[in-house]
Amino acid sequence: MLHIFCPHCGELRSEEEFHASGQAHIARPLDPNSCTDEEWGTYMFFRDNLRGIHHELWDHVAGCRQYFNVTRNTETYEILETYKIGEQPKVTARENTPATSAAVNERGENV
Amino acid sequence: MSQTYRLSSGGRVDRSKVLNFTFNGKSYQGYAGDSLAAALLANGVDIVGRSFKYSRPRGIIASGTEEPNAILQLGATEATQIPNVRATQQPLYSGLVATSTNGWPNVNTDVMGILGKVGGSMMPPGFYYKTFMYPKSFWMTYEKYIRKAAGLGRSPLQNDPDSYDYMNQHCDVLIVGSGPAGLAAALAAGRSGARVILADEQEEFGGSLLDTRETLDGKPAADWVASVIAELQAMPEVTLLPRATVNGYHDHNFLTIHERLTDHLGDHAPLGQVRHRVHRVRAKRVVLATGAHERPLVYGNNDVPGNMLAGAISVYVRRYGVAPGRKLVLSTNNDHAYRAALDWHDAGLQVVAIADARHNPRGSLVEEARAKGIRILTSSAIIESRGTKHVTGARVAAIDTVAHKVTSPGEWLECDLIGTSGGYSPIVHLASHLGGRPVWRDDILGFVPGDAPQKRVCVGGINGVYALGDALADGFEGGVRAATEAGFQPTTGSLPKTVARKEEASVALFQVPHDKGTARAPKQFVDQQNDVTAAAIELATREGFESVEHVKRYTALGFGTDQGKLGNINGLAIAARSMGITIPQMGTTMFRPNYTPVTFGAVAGRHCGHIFEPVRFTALHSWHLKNNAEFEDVGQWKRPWYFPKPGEDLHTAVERECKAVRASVGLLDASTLGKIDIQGPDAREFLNRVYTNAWTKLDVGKARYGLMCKEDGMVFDDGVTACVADNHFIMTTTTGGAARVLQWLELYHQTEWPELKVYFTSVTDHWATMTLSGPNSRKLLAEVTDIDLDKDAFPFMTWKEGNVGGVPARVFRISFTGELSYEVNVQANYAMGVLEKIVEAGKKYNLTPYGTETMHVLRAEKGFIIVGQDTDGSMNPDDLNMSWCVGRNKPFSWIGLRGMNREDCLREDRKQLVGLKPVDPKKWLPEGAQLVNDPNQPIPMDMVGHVTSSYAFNSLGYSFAMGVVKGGLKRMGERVYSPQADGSVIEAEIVSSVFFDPKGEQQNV
Amino acid sequence: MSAINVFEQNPSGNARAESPLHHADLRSLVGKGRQNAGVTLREHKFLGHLTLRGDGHDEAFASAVQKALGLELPGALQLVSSGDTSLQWVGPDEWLLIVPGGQEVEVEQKLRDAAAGLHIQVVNVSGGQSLLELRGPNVRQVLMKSTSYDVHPNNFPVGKAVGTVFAKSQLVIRRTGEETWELVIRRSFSDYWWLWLQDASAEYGLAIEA
Amino acid sequence: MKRYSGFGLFKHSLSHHENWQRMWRTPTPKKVYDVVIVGGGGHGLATAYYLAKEHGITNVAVIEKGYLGGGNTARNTTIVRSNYLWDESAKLYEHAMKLWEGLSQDINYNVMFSQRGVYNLCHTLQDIRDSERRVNANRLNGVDGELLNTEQVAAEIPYLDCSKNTRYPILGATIQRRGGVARHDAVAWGYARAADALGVDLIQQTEVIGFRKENGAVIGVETNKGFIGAKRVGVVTAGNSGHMARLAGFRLPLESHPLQALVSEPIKPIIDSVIMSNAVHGYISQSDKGDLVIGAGIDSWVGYGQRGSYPIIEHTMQAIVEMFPILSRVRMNRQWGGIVDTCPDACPIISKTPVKNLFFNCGWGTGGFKATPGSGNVFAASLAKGEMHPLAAPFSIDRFYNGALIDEHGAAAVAH
Repeated sequence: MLHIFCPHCGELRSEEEFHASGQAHIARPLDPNSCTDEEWGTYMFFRDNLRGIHHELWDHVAGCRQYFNVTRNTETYEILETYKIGEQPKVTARENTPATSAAVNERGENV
Repeated sequence: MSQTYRLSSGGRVDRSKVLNFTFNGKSYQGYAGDSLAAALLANGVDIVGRSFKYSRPRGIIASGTEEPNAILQLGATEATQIPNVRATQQPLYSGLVATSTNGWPNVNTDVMGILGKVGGSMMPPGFYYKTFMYPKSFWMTYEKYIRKAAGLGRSPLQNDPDSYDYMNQHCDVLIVGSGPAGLAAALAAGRSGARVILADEQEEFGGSLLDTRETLDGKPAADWVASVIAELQAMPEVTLLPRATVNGYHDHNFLTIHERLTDHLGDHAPLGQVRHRVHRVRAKRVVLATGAHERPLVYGNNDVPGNMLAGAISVYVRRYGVAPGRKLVLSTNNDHAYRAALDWHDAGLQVVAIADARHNPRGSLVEEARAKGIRILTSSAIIESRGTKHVTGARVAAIDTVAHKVTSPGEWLECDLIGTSGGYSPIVHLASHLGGRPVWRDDILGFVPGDAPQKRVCVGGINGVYALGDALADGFEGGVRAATEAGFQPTTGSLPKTVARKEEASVALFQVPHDKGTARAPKQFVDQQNDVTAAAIELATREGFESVEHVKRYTALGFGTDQGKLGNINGLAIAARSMGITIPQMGTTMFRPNYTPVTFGAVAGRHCGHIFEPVRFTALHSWHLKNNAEFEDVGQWKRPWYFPKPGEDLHTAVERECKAVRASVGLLDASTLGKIDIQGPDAREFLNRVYTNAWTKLDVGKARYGLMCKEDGMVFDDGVTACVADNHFIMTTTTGGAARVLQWLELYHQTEWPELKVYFTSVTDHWATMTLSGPNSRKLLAEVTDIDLDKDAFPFMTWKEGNVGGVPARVFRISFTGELSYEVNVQANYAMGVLEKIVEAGKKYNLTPYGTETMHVLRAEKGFIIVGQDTDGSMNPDDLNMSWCVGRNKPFSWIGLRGMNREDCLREDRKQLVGLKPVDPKKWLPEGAQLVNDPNQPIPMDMVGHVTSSYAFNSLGYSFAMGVVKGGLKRMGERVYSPQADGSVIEAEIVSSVFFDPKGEQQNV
Repeated sequence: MSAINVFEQNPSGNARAESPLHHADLRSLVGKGRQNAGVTLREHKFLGHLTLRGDGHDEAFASAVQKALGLELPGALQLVSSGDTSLQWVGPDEWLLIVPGGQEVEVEQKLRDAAAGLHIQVVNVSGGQSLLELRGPNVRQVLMKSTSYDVHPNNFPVGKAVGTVFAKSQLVIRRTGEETWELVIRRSFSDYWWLWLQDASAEYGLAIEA
Repeated sequence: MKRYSGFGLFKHSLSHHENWQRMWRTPTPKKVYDVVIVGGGGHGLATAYYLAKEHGITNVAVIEKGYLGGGNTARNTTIVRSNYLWDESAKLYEHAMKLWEGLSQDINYNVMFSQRGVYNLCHTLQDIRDSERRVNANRLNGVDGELLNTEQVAAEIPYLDCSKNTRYPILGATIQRRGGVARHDAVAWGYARAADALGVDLIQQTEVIGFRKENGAVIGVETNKGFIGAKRVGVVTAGNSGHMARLAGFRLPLESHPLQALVSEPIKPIIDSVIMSNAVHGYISQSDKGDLVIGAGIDSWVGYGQRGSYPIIEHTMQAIVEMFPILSRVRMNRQWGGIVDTCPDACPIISKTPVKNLFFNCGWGTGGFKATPGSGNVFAASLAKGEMHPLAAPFSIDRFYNGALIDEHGAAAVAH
């Protein structure tokens, strides 16, 4: 069971309190009506589904009811950071972050 | 027979407490502190079961979790049966009833055993795959017989009288295992002030210290154990969990511990106590001090009862005061196993010989044995044992471990007990549950934990650190490290002094060579529970199963309840040798939870029976109960389905309820509908974006129906939203959709449109809603309210505030039945009082409570949809003939608009919602019936739609339905056909879905 | 008409009221539990529960709340109280305000007046919620059986309030004293919580106060 | 290939089983194949077998990064049924069902296909409506199915708690009597042995690390052991489809999630059919060895670790104990996880791709095992002809653009 740092509550909480809501940073097209069927289908359904570093959207349903982002390794399941909506990830796949680095300290703060 | 094999003294058992128990119907006695296995051995019980495939007699091999054979059925009553209990882990209690799980008519004379002897040679691994194929139809028959042989124990056939629960634990340091390393780690971590949990699967703490011949500070090791436990008990932040097996190591340092609270007391828990408890632990650091399992050597007939692990012999002698024989021959490749012979010798029993595979062993223990005059045969091993129901002899021969050959004819030694030791396998299961692959070490001939990202420390035997003094030091250091990493100050302390010994390396030996070769030698068992032999493993590799997983799956190696704790490494070694590769090249199979089996009930915890899942009730529930309601599950809610009067069934009750509403007035508890309070200057704009229709012009005081779609344009919820002030709306949702819709609104607000000033708060539970529906609803309501109900003052689709039954209420004039209706909303605390006043006033109007079924009928007559019943996630508003509810020209491209305009959504022949009127008004179309155009088409038929809602009763006097039909909206008046399972066909006319009062004259009065 | 509808929902006269745990008839259970029970349960019923939403990062909002309630706007996971009024952080833009029953509209109006011009939400949720007080030496064990949140005093000091999973649903746990805790429960789940708490506290003994 | 039979078994027993043939060769890869199948699981091996057997294309390689049948084939709960709601899926799965019914004889390998019946329990009135709809659709599609009432369910499934006082009382069930289970490993091994016998090269421990393209068309695969040329490439790599698509330069409308399962210790037979429940969310059958085989739910996040979260195991066990209270004292032996590629409409993708001559067969979600023969059969036909088989055509990637989804979510009961 994952242990997830809620950036609003400021604590690590058990996965049971959260709901995973898919890949993060998928913005709704600003002008849907000008999208082709292919563009609209891509927005709705096509996902990176990455092995490794993955940015995803979670909802702290049982806690503060806030959505936030998680950067997680989908192979080791390690969480490398969590950050609020509107913020950008510090850890990205390009940085070649070692799969075993611990990016959250005991208090769950990003380090 | 009374404990013939009990030694006259020694052991940790309480000889003053005699416990009676039965095994296979015979009565025996043991002592408090015995394991069931120890008590059976004390009574000279050799055969505890019959093997799975060959039905060979099997005896106890081990003393702990690794035992593959002594798998028994426990339980004195039907309801308290427990299948597959390992006798080595079951403490004896008074009145224990155990039986063998295989063997017919009994384990001593087993008919299947004869079959096993005859048919055994026909049952190589994979034989199932190669036969039973012909004739084609016969597999089910073959399978019936194969299944008869399946399984070990049996399930009880009555419900479990016991209960189970969870305890959520959080700690700084979880220590798994309380042997020397674990205890030292616990001391170090505990003294630092950290929150520590120490868990051990055994009845008492101490692990190997409970049976070791070693001393600590010159005193028995158990004395040190007692002093450590006393110190730990005095620490407020230390939790001690004996009888508690850490079974799973899950992500992010979440571990599960299976604690058996009462299994040592009886076959069911004393009243008021839970039988098992699962501790769900989140640990900052984990110290794995799980130790090592001794590995048996693989030689001919090594499964005959009386073949035991060397270490197990020491445990029985020293911990339980039981000698499982008289004359011992020991076969070993290492120093450590000599302890068994020394313990045996010290107990006054005869050590016939020790066969040591090494050329010239000179370690301290070896010399001690020599000094005691024990015969030691070097470069030798037991290559086969003899005996049918018990060991009668061991054939010891000289072997060449490198060439894997027998180099002398050897000799038969008379004995009744064989001890075997092929070295030690660190218990890396927990360390590997998260996929970290173990690493082979040639120096200790075992796998140790590989690197893993988990915050854990491995100490002692799991690291291949076996010498007592080293294990203590490794444990203490690990405890300090774990506590420090968890944020505590390091502690120091002195550890007890151990006796230093010279220990020599062991020699690699797994399968012992036999002069006949593997395939023709007496069976050399690798995995006794699954009857997997060395020959089977060789055969698997010969057939091309070269991956370790293939070998495992083809032979069933390690698939038993012991998950191969004894056999897996030997199996790997045999497969590797047979393919000419090394053990690390072969690799290990995956380790998965559980380490040892866990009771289903314990995994389920308290979440069963009446608290399996929350049941949600409205504020009026007790009134429904009093009025004899039958309930329907809608999501987690219990909603009144109908209110039968004596003698009524669903049909007659609903008919009566429907008539009452159409003729006078009915009462529905609508409190379960989701309600969301929406406030903010941008509330309207938000509604415009999430609903398909327009909200800009909805005046204060008015209400409007709205549809919600997902981005794909498919309808996912609906409801009425009222404007209660310029920036203030009350939204209603479907009963099942309430939470989903609120989450949906928050999702879009938080992630897409945070600039919109609007807030959402659920008020579902706050408002209780009573719907009065029917031509007399106005008259009735007028008697209990001060609101002006005049049709012009309070028209359809508006709402008013006022008092109802003396309580402030918001009353909405909206209708789901097509009748004049008022939805009365009051603060839920006051709902029951208001209800009773309405009911009292309603007597003269024959006010009739109705449930969801009547509500469904009445709304269907009006063609109103129920999302989830008339829709299925593939219906857009146009499909539902609800284009009137779609604002295609709204300035913002609301959720669903773009999806609705995709190519496939614009097809004209999509399934569309229509009314269906059976041509024979007495025939009823089942909900879910499929529709075709040509009832005479052979199967497979072309289906054009199906029935979504259907009711036998109608205010107009005929059965009617709603359904979806391809292109149905352009087929009004045409016929469709529904072929039924009984061969009949129901013919129906496609009609408008509004059956009743299409002009709305009943509701707009 | 104003932008927001503020609605007095309590009757002016004496109307019958039933709390969410009414059906459990707690009063009849007083004194029936074990002597020296490890857990004592009491329903604090008919209190005014208000959901307050606003921008927690906005100084103006915080001072409006301070002005209206005399309480400092609590930060994450904090619970502040004064007399019969308590204010609890629920989320970065959400608080739970509990006042004596009957004061809902008055307090709402005070908040709205103080926060005039700010975008806020105040919602009376009194009918949908109740407060269960659990007191005694074994409450911690009962909580440990029910939630995966860490209720050790190191992690859960007095004055903390946490929304979390509890058995198979969700609620808010508040610690108001050394051995005193409160659960904020939803009305429709109240029977489930009642059954759950009876079960979880059975081994320690459960006493009822009313 | 030496055919297997009871007589053969006896003959081998006389020679102490020392002369059994290898089940398949360990070939050295050729430079070019007519078809390269990426992925040596059940679907890939079946594809290779049908290419050789039905289309005469034997110059085929199956490239497997691990061992044959080691992915989801090795870790599923082996349920076989074809009672899907929508015409497109019902026809595809029924095609598979018909192949299952003669499979052991066809490939001369006993896959132990046991048609013991699959029940889907109904706990709500809407469950009943949905079940009625599905059973009727199945019947008219030529798929067997019945809807039973509570009394019939109680009579057919001993020990199932059919009483009224459970949290979600059982109101009925659908039964597909031709449904059942099969021995998962045997399916992979049987197809492998049969394909090998027809000349297919099975290349294990070889990982595809890229696709070589020329003018927008694939011409072979790069592997960790070198380049292998191919005229057509079929990718059948459940649990890795997204990654393979990425290597090929496009994305797919799917996500990969952990799906967990567990087994009890072996016990004497007590459950002789397959029982699934959507509302309480669990399903159970019992293997011929005696293990209760129990499927757990899917984790909601992307995960390639072949393991999921523990609460899912708890919820599943609660469901099983709720359905069968007598099993409370039985013990759970082992849990594990697979990786399922799930599409938004819970239906697979069998499709051409933006890369010419490169075909994908993926997205089976939790339902892949039961489709193995049918999936391989239609994929082989598509690869052989270069055009999608009619049963595969509706499962094109295009449906995620034009909206012609085949939404099995609503009706798939438990997603298995």
